[in-house]
Amino acid sequence: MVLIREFELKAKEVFRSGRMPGFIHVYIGEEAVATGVCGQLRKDDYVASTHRGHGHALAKGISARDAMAELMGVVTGCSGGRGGTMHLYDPTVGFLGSNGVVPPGILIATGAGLSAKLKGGDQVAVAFFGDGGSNNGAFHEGLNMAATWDIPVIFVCENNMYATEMPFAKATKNTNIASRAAAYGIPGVQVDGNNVLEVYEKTGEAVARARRGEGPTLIECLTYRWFGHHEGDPGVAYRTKEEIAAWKARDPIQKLHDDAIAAKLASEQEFKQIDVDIKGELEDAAEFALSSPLEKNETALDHVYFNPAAD
Amino acid sequence: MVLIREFELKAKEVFRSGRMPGFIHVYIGEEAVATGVCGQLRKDDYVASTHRGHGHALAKGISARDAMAELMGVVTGCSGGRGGTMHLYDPTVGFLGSNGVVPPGILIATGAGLSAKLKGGDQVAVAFFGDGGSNNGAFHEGLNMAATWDIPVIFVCENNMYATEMPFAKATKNTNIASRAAAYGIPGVQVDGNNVLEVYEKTGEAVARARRGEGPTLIECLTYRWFGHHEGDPGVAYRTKEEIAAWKARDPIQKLHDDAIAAKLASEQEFKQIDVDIKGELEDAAEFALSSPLEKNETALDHVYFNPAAD
Amino acid sequence: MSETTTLISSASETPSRQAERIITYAQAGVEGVREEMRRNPDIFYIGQGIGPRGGNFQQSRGLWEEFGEERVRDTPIAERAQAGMGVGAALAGSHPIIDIVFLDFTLEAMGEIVQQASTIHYISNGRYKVPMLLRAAGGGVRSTGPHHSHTFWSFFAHIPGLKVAVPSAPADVKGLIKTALRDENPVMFIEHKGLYNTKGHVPEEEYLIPFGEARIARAGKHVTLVTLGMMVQRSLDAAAKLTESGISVEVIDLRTLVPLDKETIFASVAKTGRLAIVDEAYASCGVSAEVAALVAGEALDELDAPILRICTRPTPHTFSPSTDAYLVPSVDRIVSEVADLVGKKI
Amino acid sequence: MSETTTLISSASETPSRQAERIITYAQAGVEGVREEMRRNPDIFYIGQGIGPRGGNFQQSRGLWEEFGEERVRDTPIAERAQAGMGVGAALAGSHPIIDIVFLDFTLEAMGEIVQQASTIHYISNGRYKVPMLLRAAGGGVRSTGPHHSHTFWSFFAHIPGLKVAVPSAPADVKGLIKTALRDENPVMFIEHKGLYNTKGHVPEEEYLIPFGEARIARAGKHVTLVTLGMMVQRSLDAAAKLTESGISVEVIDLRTLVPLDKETIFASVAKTGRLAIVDEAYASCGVSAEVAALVAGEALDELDAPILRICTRPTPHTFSPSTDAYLVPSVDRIVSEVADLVGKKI
Ligand SMILES: Cc1ncc(C[n+]2csc(CCOP(=O)(O)OP(=O)(O)O)c2C)c(N)n1
Ligand SMILES: Cc1ncc(C[n+]2csc(CCOP(=O)(O)OP(=O)(O)O)c2C)c(N)n1
Ligand SMILES: [Mg+2]
Ligand SMILES: [Mg+2]
Repeated sequence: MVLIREFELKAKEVFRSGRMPGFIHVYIGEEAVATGVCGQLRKDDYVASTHRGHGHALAKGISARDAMAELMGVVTGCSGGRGGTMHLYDPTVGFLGSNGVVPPGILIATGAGLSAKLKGGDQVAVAFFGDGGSNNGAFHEGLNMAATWDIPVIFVCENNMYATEMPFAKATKNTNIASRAAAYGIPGVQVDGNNVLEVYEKTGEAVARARRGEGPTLIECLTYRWFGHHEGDPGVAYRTKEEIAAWKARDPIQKLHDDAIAAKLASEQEFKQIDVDIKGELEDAAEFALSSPLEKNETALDHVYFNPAAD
Repeated sequence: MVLIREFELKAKEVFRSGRMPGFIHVYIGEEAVATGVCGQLRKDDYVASTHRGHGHALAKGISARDAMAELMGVVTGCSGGRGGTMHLYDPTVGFLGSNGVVPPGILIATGAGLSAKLKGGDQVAVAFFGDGGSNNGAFHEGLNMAATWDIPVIFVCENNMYATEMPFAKATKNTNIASRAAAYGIPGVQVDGNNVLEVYEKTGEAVARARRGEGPTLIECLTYRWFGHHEGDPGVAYRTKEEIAAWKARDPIQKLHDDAIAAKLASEQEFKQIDVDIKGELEDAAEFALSSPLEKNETALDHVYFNPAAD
Repeated sequence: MSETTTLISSASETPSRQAERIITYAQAGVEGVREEMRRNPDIFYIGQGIGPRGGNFQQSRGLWEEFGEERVRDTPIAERAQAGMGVGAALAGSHPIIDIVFLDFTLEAMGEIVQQASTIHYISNGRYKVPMLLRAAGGGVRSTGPHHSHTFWSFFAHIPGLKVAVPSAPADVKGLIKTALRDENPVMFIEHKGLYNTKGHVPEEEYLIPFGEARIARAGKHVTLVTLGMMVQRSLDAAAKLTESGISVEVIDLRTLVPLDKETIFASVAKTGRLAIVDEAYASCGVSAEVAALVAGEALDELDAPILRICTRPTPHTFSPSTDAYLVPSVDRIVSEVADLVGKKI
Repeated sequence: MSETTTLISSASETPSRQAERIITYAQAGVEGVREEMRRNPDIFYIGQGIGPRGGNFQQSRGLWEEFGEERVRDTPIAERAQAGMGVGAALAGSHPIIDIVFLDFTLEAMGEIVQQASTIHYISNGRYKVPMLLRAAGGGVRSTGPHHSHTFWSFFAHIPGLKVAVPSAPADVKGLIKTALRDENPVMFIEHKGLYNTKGHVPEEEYLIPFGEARIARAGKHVTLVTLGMMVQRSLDAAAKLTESGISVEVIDLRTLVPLDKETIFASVAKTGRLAIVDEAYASCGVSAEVAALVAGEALDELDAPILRICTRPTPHTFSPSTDAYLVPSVDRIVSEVADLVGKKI
């Protein structure tokens, strides 16, 4: 979680310095979801992600260097700089890509789960998507298909109550997304998306079900993005200061810290060390990304088609 | 109902004689749905229909002549012969078209309902669609939109248990379509689609709600098509003889007949007279259609664009 | 054809004040829509973030405030429903503006656009009409990347029953969007992400620009450059540079793809004998192919040189800022390829 | 280029027995898929009605029986999910065949095809590949009508990252679908509704036909007819009639649109000096425009006459059997327009 937080803070900093191309959607405030979910996954499990996907990528195992370089559009990025912030890919950790479109990750994860099932493996696939994505037709088609065929996939909805400036309550009449699982005859649970242990626990149950061949689960994680939809959106025109403050007070990282200290599972010293280590990792990642070269024109036409002779 | 039944029997007959172009999907066995639903509608209400739309068109007020001519692809058809069996249109009775695609009628009706609402009218719109259509993304997007905006539309699902040869139970895990209404926060009811009075009654409630501005209702009508998916499909490879026979025994027309006789609301004589009249009407319609001319090449390029100067 | 705008009404404003008014491409669109919404109560406007937010590109700024939540509505993320509902509303007598915001996401609604919107007037034998405006911004600006930079205007130009506008200048946006909103056919109105903040003179009074009249953005003698959208400015910049080498370039801004003003193209090619087409879209089966085919079919004898297409190179859209600039036609590339074309045959 | 098939393996069958084997276009497709499914366990097949029913057009007849419900699955009516799942499965190491049955309904899945399938290999910098076959039948047969007759193959040919095949003959279907299933890129395999029941000689042994090699279906001297799909036979029939008037026609069947075999076209035009393109799709921004633009760009000097496009007239597809025959290119129309073209300049 701290890695994700610090990654996003560093990304914001670089973005504001004017050196980062494109536009980024940061994940700050929602770190417990990616962390709790991916904590239950093996390296060979699959994740399909969203436009707000840095956290998912890091939690699934893409390094801060590879991710930061991709945000910078340089050749050392996990997608060689061709994807950028919304298109991180990494087959070595089962990361099927973040996505600029809302919400085809639902379908991609369902397909990956089907593939695992047909090949006789026991991998599971996870689709992340937002409250906004849950009103899209792909949600219906994907959940129905996965339910019908008992595909090993976990649908993780990050309900941060807004899709850009659109409050979820104005985008649907039934704001309880977990309850929609009933329409597909699958389990649906609503969890506190700012409580990493709760996310972890519920994901564990869903992963176990899926690995047993019992099909998909819909998990709705209630959470909040602290900042605007993307860098540049102050995020305050459509949300009250009180609402933002209340959610900041429910910081998922602080919560884990407090719980761990109270339960004597970790010391202040250990937390401090994590902070120091991660800040160092991020300094390194940013430097790596900022000093890497951009793609040359000579290779710009490569990889339009896979060509076994050339690859 | 008898009109629809006889229309379809006549259409089958003409089709089998080899004189009808295209391929038709007949509605026999499901007549109570269109009849019960459209019985609650005014002429200025809207209906958006399906590939199996002859019944809806007739029930909404397209004449047997206009419809049969359209099936024949002749200029006297309600779409001038350009639409054919899956594309009947008639603005004079609010018939927004049958459809070759599954199931955009859901969206079209929702849009018509929105238009009525914005114009301050009290018309309602009805979308017919099948069990197969209910698994498509348009179902989700349309129902969510209509629910959120309290659009005056009634979603009528004709659950005849099969989409082409695909049993509904193989296409979804939750075969209770009415129950899906909960996902959108709107009422959902399941009715006996072979009981015209029950369809009529439940539709009446939904229409009244919609006219009061209280938004959409999902009505699932359980019914059965007696014949194949389209003319040419014997309809028996994927359905048992027993199942077919059981549903034929639940003939919606016979049921209305028996109920009406039992309740002394109509006499055998009256029913016989209806039969005679309608058979006559259909003979006339078929003759009209078969003797009408096809479109000439000279007009084939007309109406690609609406041009107020020309129209 | 050299008169680019057809002024209707007017007379009240003094010409000098008009000439002063410089606004952005985005503002010009708002103004056109606002005038038409005031005029026609059947017009309503739906899309994602086009309400209080004023649109991703400020393309609807102020409409929600003026016309209210009923006529200007934010929708859930459901492009297919937006388009399908647009068709239904149009059939029921409204004139919807469906803002898909990004051209890229019209892909989610292709079924409704191609199967329903484009066909119903014809297949109902003229009994129904489908007055609707589909608005969306195409093209890339620096690193909009793989999913937000598409330029497939040719998809819509391929399908009869749709009209297609791709304006390049603020004044054209206003005049064309007003025409589009008086046209009772489905119109694809494709603006450009990279142009919304560009500025230009836009008359304050009401005026309409007819569909099907290309604009001669610059007159010239040696070579005709047919172009559209963001490539118009690049073509003009290239033309200015080419003048330095003594090459006189005529630049034609197509403005609408359906209907397409082929007469203006033919007349220009008759004069110059050379044709290049500059398009941000891919060459294969693109608008550049169509223009080339029309000339090769109907004005072949006018050509003194092969037809040149300068288009985005055939790769998916990239995020990489370096190669992005290489893939999309640049001023330098236009200059060098056109100079080659002219040099070859001059 | 005159050798149209590349035979690999073989040798076991006697040529005479092979020559006897006449099967349908649909059967040839089944045979190709069957051979590849036996060979590659990663291939699975999903679509609507492609299981026990064997496909609307019998295009999958027998596969469900042989490979079982796991590898050959009927899906709900959810084209978008089919395509999107195909992408996910391909990324996870499977090689899905996604049968959309009607080309028309690929419209529902355009987002997944254009945004996901076509881009991922490139934008992941080659780290992922997307081996998937999208199968669909295009075109019209008598009164398939407005929603079941589409021919927008140009949409896919416009988008880099997709390969596109449009076979016209049974032997080509088998050889091309096998090549498509060994190609680890997304391939749009567009058959034709009107051809499934046509018959032809199809070798029993295994063979592959490479993508990017057009087939000279008939050699000729005076005019080149470039065509594809159902129009190949009509062009051949027209060519036979034109011979009676002393006009010798070369007919080129493109077979694949991406890659496109422009060399074969150029060589033919160099010989004949005249080019006509016959396409069941609309002309505007269609494949006919692309072929014309390529020739006008790279082989202009070979042309002795304007390039002629004979395409479906620009109206939505109609149900009307009379005008349908008028709108879609007929043998008579091809004959008369080609005769005009040759007459004009001979
Ligand atoms: C098909 C499609 N439509 C619209 C968009 C533009 N868009 C990008 S993110 C977004 C909001 C997404 O909201 P949500 O799913 O709740 O995710 P969040 O941003 O809250 O994490 C929108 C509308 C898109 N990317 N794709
Ligand atoms: C988008 C789309 N996909 C596939 C089809 C082919 N198709 C036509 S009818 C049909 C089955 C429809 O089943 P259902 O909705 O249950 O209606 P029913 O035929 O049972 O009345 C299918 C798959 C289509 N017309 N449109
Ligand atoms: Mg959200
Ligand atoms: Mg059904």
